[in-house]
Amino acid sequence: MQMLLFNMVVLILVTPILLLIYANKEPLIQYTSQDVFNGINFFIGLFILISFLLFVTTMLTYVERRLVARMQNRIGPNRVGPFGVLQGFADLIKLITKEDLIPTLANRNIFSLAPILIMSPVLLMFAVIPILPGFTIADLDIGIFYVVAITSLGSLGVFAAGWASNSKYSLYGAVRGVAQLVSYEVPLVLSICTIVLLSGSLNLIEIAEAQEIPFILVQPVAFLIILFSVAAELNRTPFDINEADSEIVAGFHTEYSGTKFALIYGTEYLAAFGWSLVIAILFFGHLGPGIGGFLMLMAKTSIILFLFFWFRGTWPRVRIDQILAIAWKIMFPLATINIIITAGEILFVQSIFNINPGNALGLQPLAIITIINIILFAGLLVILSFVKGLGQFDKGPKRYVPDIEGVN
Amino acid sequence: MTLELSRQYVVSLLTKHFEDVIDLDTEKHLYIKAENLHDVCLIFKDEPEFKMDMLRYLDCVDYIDHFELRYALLSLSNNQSLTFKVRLWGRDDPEVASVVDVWEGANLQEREIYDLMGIGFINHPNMKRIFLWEGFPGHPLRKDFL
Amino acid sequence: MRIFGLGAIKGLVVTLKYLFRPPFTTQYPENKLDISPRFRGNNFVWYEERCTGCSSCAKACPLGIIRIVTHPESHQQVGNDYKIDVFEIDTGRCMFCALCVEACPYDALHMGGDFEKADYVREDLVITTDQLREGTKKPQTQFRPQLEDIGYQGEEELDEHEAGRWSL
Amino acid sequence: MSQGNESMNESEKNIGGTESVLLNLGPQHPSTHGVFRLRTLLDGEEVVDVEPILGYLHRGSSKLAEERSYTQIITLTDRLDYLAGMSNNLAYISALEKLTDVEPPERARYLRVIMVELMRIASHLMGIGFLINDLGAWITPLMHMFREREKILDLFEMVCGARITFSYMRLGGVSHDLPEGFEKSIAEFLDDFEKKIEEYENLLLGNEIILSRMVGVAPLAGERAINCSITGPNLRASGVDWDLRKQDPYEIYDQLDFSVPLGENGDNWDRMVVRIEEMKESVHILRQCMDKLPQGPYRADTDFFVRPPEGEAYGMVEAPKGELGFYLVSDGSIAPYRMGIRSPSFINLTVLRELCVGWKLADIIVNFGTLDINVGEVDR
Repeated sequence: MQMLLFNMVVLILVTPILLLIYANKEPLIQYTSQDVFNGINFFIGLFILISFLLFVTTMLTYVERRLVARMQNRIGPNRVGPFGVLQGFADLIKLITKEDLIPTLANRNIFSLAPILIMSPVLLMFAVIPILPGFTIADLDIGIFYVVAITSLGSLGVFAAGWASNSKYSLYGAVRGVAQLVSYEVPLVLSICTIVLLSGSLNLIEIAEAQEIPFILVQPVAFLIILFSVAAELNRTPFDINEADSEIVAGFHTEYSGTKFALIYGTEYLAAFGWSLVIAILFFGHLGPGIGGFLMLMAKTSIILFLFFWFRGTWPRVRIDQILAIAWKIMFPLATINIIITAGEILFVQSIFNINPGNALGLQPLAIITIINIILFAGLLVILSFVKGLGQFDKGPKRYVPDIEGVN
Repeated sequence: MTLELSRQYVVSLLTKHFEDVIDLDTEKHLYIKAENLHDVCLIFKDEPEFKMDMLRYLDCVDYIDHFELRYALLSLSNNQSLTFKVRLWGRDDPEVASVVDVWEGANLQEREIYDLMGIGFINHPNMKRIFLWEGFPGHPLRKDFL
Repeated sequence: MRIFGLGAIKGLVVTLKYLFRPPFTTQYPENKLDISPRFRGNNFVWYEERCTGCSSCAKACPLGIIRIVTHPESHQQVGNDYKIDVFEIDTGRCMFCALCVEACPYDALHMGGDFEKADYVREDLVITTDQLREGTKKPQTQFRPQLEDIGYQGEEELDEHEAGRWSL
Repeated sequence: MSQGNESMNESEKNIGGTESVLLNLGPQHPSTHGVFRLRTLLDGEEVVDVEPILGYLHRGSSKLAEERSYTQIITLTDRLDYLAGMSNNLAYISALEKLTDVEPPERARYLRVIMVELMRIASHLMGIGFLINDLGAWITPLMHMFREREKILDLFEMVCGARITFSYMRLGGVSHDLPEGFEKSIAEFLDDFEKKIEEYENLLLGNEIILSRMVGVAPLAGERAINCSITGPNLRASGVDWDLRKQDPYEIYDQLDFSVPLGENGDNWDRMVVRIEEMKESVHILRQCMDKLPQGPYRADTDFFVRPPEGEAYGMVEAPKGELGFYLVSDGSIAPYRMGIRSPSFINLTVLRELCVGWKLADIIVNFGTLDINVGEVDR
């Protein structure tokens, strides 16, 4: 019970304090809606946001289970509440009321701290995401940079959890997780750079507003690289090796139970939601105004979330060496080449349409870039088809047939 | 159909290579002397008439005064099979040469027989119990185990 | 030539199709699957009138869970020699192989179609003589081809005259 | 060569300057297909040594058989490979029929083949399903395969009244004739199943992730497989054309037209594809059997408590996991003097170490899955 209280208190206190610290540094912050952040309104806004996030997290566990169940010919959870929608809350209550086990040989302090270390960066990430325009907690000019920076702190929590559990399975999960996170940061950031180049801003709202054509069409390669890098960062299929249930039981959270497990488990879905929001903002066109814009954004986010659930319901996972090879041998060069090509294209259209560097590109320049990029993307798929181990799989002729005499 | 090599045929071929390996030659079964087991197995495996490239099944029966090991061999190349037996006398630590270096398929089967029947296999790479734990009293498939 | 990614997308299409199909599973306590008339279930059906106390079933049982106590006394059943005092089946250890039903020469013991018997105490799993006497008589057609010949589906109750190969 | 344990004893040995890790996979582990333990020595992710530790499900079937009558032993055989009870029944009965010289009627032989081939489909479905599950595909392919297996089990329930522990075969025949409506049900199932196989191929065979995980991983050469007494689909995946149904036909397999699918390298991919191809062949066999199914008695007249003459017999069938044989020694009494079981799962484990060493930790699970063992049969 003490642990539970401790967790809750830290969770509720740490996040706003950190945010306040960030929010009070004058040069970094520009408020879009000043009155929201004045005095008590700030806390009300924060409370609404966090409640919303926890609600979404709990519902996502239910949604994933239902969706994947239908892909598997099953019904899925349908007992708690109408159509089982309260299943997530039932699970949450069950997990919170469970005994909080700490292995005897575990490092108690780090073991208890790790779930918070895992959860906090993900919560902090939502500070800059314009879920509702005008309701952003901190409308940073370096919004996307902040997201990338703060979420990479999560690997610290993963490693702390794996190490402190004092279990070999956990350690394997932690080591795998860190190797994977470190590898996939690179192509992720490089691909985000292409988006930044195109939009000429690091601010999430400005990136969204720069999309005369949705960037998913302008940058299909960057979209795929970001999609799979995020899948790797979220430990989702096909890159869920650090909690590979068939190999290392549950990876870094093998030894966790009760509230701490709920935190880790919830973080997985919260992070999925957060990153899906970011991808939706980066790639799926303008943010609309008001409630309509909010619903539109949620719809776009659901598409990305559905992709993650869909992958999980269909694909197996990749081996550790293959994961690292994909990151460093394919995604990293691709992202680098992509950034160079995009820069060239931007210079090209700027010179044609006489756009000053730093200004957003208009509709026609983006259309030209789109056409070039889609052609290049098709070419890329053809090239990848010839890569051994990706599109080509050799089957050497090594047949041994004994000479069978007098058969039949 | 897999051809079951007849007893007389096997004996006539074996006598080409060895003088005295037949322990007992009854109506139904061919018994090889335990001390010659390994050499005979090599002949069975390598000679083109036999070419028994697979040890199909190895089993053991406890006849109170002796144990009978039954080696069922199979030749995939010639599609023929061959069965012979080895008798081991005495109940305290009977031992026989291992055939793991001839057919590796014998590895786990010999361990199983060691575990459940208590027959030691000399030169087996890993002669320890397989199903039961070390220190289990007795060998369950023996007739005197209760 | 295989296009990179096409195979993985084919798989995705398969799962997407299933998203819009009705699930194959049924919700157990509300909906139950139909069981076959030959189903080897728990509710053993025993006709005391047909039973001679010959203990064929007890001998055939691989686990020895059928307990029969008889004493010589004239009785209405076929053999007319023994009166059955106790006929118990310990279903806690029963594996429902139906060897007892196969062995019964007088068609006195039949399998039942029940699969929902659970208890807190092992002793409660023993079907006692009284329970067998008074239980519902819905025999399954396991090893009883004569019941299949009359088109019996294991649904209605049969009395001792109908269940056997010949009536008493 | 050695099944090795010299290196296992030196777990302190430093490899490449780092300490190697001794990891126990099992006995309680999500992907050990039962209670099975793998003691693995790992250098980082790389496998240095693997030792299977068995016996957690050891029930002593051979010893139990020594005090049961021949008919009662049928119920024991159901529980060996509990995913393929019919094949176990048939293997035991074939040994018993060799011992007693009982000839089953023609219809019984057909019924046996029908049941065994249905069982083969069900067992292979489980083998592939759990394999893909081990690969990490949550449980989607597994659930799709469970669905088809469920239909097969429904067919079995129609015929013999049980879904797992069938006890269907009897000395000189089978215990039940086909029920009314079985022909229609099985025809519907087969038509549907052919489409479902296509769907499985779409779901699995093209997937680049599965390809990259399985092609070329843990190859097993044909000579080596034979030397290690590997049988069944694992042997055929190595390209060795050996199927008891062809090479030593039992029951009515010599009258049926079917082919034996072969692999090339014996890698994980081949081991999976051979199983899928075998399911197609089984469908083909089942159709022929249903067409040719003769009328007549389904069971010879035999005693319930049979007393075979003194002697011994070895009967074997091509079970889904490999060559399943029963070795019966009779002393003329009501129960066998000794019952030996050649269990394919157990003997196929001989190569497990060889397949795993040098590959990654994740590959152990896949190699183990493609060997398709069943712990009920390994430990007996």
